[in-house]
Amino acid sequence: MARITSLPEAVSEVVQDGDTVAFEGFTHLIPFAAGHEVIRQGRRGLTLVRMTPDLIYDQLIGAGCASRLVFSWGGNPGVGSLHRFRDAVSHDWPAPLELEEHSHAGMANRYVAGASGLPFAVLRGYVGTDLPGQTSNIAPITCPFTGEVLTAVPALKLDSAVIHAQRADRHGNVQLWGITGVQKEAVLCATRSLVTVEEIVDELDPRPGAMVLPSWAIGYVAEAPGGAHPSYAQGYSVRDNDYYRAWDAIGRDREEFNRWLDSTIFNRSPGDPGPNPERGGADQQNGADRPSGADQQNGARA
Amino acid sequence: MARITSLPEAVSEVVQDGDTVAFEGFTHLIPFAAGHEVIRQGRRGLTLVRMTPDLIYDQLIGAGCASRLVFSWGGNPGVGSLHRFRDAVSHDWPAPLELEEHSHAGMANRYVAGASGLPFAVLRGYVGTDLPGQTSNIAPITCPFTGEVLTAVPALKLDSAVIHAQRADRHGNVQLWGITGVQKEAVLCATRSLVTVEEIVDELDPRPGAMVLPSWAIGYVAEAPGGAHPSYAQGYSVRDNDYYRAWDAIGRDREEFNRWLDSTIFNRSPGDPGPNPERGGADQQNGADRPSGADQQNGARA
Amino acid sequence: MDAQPWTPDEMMTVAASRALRDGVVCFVGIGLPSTAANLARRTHAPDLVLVYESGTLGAKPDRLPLSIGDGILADTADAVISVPEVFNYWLQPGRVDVGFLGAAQLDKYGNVNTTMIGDDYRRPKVRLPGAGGAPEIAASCREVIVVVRQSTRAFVERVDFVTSVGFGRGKGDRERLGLRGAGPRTVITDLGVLEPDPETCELTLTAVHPGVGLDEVRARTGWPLRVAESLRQTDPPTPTELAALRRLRQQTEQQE
Amino acid sequence: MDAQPWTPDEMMTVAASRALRDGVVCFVGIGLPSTAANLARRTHAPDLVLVYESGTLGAKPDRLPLSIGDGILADTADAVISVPEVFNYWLQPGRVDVGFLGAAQLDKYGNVNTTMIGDDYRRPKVRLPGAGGAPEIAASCREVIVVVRQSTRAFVERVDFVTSVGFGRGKGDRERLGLRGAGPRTVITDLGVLEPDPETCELTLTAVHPGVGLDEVRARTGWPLRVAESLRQTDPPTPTELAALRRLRQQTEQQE
Repeated sequence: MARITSLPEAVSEVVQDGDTVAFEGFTHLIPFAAGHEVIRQGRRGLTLVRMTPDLIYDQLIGAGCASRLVFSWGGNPGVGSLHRFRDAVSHDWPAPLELEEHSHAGMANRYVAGASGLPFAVLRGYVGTDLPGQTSNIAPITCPFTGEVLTAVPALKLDSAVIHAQRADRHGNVQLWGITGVQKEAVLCATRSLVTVEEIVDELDPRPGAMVLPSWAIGYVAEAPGGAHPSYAQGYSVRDNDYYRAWDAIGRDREEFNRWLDSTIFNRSPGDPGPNPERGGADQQNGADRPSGADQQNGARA
Repeated sequence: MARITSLPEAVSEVVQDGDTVAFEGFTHLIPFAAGHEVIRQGRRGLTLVRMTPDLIYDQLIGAGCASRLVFSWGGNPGVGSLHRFRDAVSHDWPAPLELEEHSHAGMANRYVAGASGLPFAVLRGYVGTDLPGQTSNIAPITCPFTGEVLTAVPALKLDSAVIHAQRADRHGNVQLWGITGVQKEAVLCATRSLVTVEEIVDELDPRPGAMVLPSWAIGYVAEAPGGAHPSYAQGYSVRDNDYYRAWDAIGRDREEFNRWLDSTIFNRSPGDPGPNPERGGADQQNGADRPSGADQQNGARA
Repeated sequence: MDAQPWTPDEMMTVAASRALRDGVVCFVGIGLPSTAANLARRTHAPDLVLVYESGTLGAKPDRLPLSIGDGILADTADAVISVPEVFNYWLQPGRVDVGFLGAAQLDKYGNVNTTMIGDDYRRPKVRLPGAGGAPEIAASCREVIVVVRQSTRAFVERVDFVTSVGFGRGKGDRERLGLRGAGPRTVITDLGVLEPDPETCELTLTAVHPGVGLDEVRARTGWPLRVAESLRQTDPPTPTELAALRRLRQQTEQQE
Repeated sequence: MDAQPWTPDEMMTVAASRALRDGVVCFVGIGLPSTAANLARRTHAPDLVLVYESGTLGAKPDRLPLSIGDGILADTADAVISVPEVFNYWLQPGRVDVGFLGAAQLDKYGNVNTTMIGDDYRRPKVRLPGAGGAPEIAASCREVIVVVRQSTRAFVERVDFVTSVGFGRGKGDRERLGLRGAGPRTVITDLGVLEPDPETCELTLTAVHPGVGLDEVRARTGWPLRVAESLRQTDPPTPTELAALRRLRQQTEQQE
């Protein structure tokens, strides 16, 4: 059964130094609040896994939490590049970042294999591209019935997975709807898992298009209203497009980025002695982490 | 785009002599009306595919439509055995029936592979059992990353698939809810497909737990109210348990079975010259095909 | 035995329900396993999680489902998923604690046959329904409970067809085959309870139900039955258990 | 060109939208492909089926989605499915007629690079976003349309990294690799249209947009460009097309 607790406590239990961890979300329901708490708690040496690493991964990478990235598309959707990611890849700043790169189809199937308790998945993919040359985690496999050669990728084995959802009930059953990406698979791939939710309710009334993750398949649930900001939570908030645009200038410059880290994640003034991982995240989840210029109107409950 | 037409026309277009065909449904939404129309039209030499062949397959086998069965569990759920199936296997009556036998997990994965356009699927299954000795369609496969040996099964390639659903709109988009089994996979495995529905509506309003199969993935849609009887269509009818129980006595005896065929499927009196495939099915779909003793109260719209 | 206010089948069902600890996740087949699991939910295990292979996770039916895909399972489940998902995401990775199996034949190493009786697969003496979910339930659940009425026809030295692997030909076979679950730790019959011997994995009688004699158990077993040194007697069904079981049956019949 | 009442990007978008026949199923990426596809739905192809990789089948947005996972896609779709399902059940088996790809680099055999610029993968000159859905879109869609602004930086003799296969090193390579779709049948730029030569599969200029000269196209191509004997001129955007495109953009900006 899932344990329901505070975000800082859940993050400290679920995400540990050196973990292979996925913060999943396909544009929708991205667990930003949990990612920020990971930065605040000073995690190091993470292998970050995700199909679509975006701003939260740029922030984790820039803050020095990550040493490796396993992914299929890394960008600021609708805006451009991730500059902290580029800086780490091209200039080892703030730390070298090793890459393992796949296609979406490959990553999606790696999640499926992990969720299924299989060591690998089979797909029609990668053939003729230069991707197999960059990793040993893409291999040919022959159909034992037809002799056809296809592609195998290994299952994702995650130490931890973090997702955001709309709601949980008091037993820790989680309900999410709208675009649900690979969130279920991410949780099922992981030894430890955390679901942050917009709210905890008495009963999960059925909704069209909703999936339910049962409590017994989840490690921790933490209430984090607005925890997907600047992404959105369908039925609760809309995407804060200004944040994504404003991030481009912040992410582009190391000093700008450090100022952003200090002021919005560590919540300290210049000259403050250093990170204070114990300072809780709960009071910072309601838009306090937005870059300057963000439209304060967004993120409101729809 | 799906073509919307009558049940007899749709069946004659979709299910052809010698087809490998699945009439899927996991206790719920079993396409009985379409199966009866197949008997009426006198199809021969079918390879019947299904995870849970039940009464409709017993009827198709007894009527001489099938020469092969690919399956994982064949019985009268909650009642006992399928006697027409047993008679065909043990005494070649009315014709020999070749068997290919799998586990549920194996069959489900064969559907998944077929729907995915892959030649095979991988699972942890069958190991140590006598099932691999009975078919060449179960083979070991080695993980190229870990060396672990798992089991492969070939994709199901269906000529035709028939399912029943609650509703379609006038474009041929199909909506089904409740227990949906492997119905989507069956349709996606097949070259030709038919979905019979309780009703055709102007708009498919979203419903909790509903899946939609888009019109462009379906061949034919035919309205067949009560077309799942004696199984049920959640939101429309309840299971006619008396029919299942009454079937035991009918299926047990060749002459009883033939009388049932004549009276309820071919709708002819003793001495009638023979099958009349042109006699439509529409007027026979509302409980006219029930065995004697069945409770006429069941099958009512909930 | 006739003097007892319960039937052997009721004793068997109650014993099976007791084998389910509260809070565990249980893969339930229709018939006696479903009855036992729903009885457990109504007595000592209100938080038992029922998974049916039709794709219902956490079903909470208020009567016995009439089939594995009864509408009441979907109506009361925490989640309804596709059949491929129930096998691939939930059963296969070992997320299910307890699997229930029935058997037409069971041998002394807990192997189960639900495929066919006879020595020629192509021309069976009795054709049975087949494997269903059983082979992978037997392989992947953390442990398996077999529930079967005891008779020399059912309890055989070696099954005619291995549909689901128990302990194969003895100790170490599951590990050699790479089967991950612990296998059939408990066989519950209308006469008593059998458990695998820790050294040999041979099924050994560890408990008899009230009023059942050892001779009767031996006479209804198709191999020379070993009996545990510390043979227990099953506690008789409590009035609460019996009442709950009968109410469940009654509610179910009224529904039909 | 400045005298024309449309921009080169508008011409490119209109040309891309025209390449989509009504009723086909189209796998749409965000940005220009999404604009072109939604323009087509508003003009000549109302029954175009839009599939977004976020798992929305048959989305009918009334403004341009701002990301591949915009809520409006889920709200207006015929079906919302998981990301594994969109790739496995819908793209991989060849159910999608047309796939759209963008490119940071495109070579004369239609191979696409969206991974990195430079000659050392570990130390790239420019790190790009990566593959996303492109490799399998390029492999599995019945045909592919590439939309890209023409420049010598983008149009190179050979891409630095093959993210998605066009025609490999020439005719027959797709078949040798077992790729099932027909590959990039159409490359639409801000200057004109390129199509593979039937004999060699080398991208050949088959149309120029109104007001564009051949010299300009050659100057903005990083290989010696072949020109079709029957070079066509693209029809200019109709007032209807332009109005629809601008309205779409405007609605989108108002939404933000």
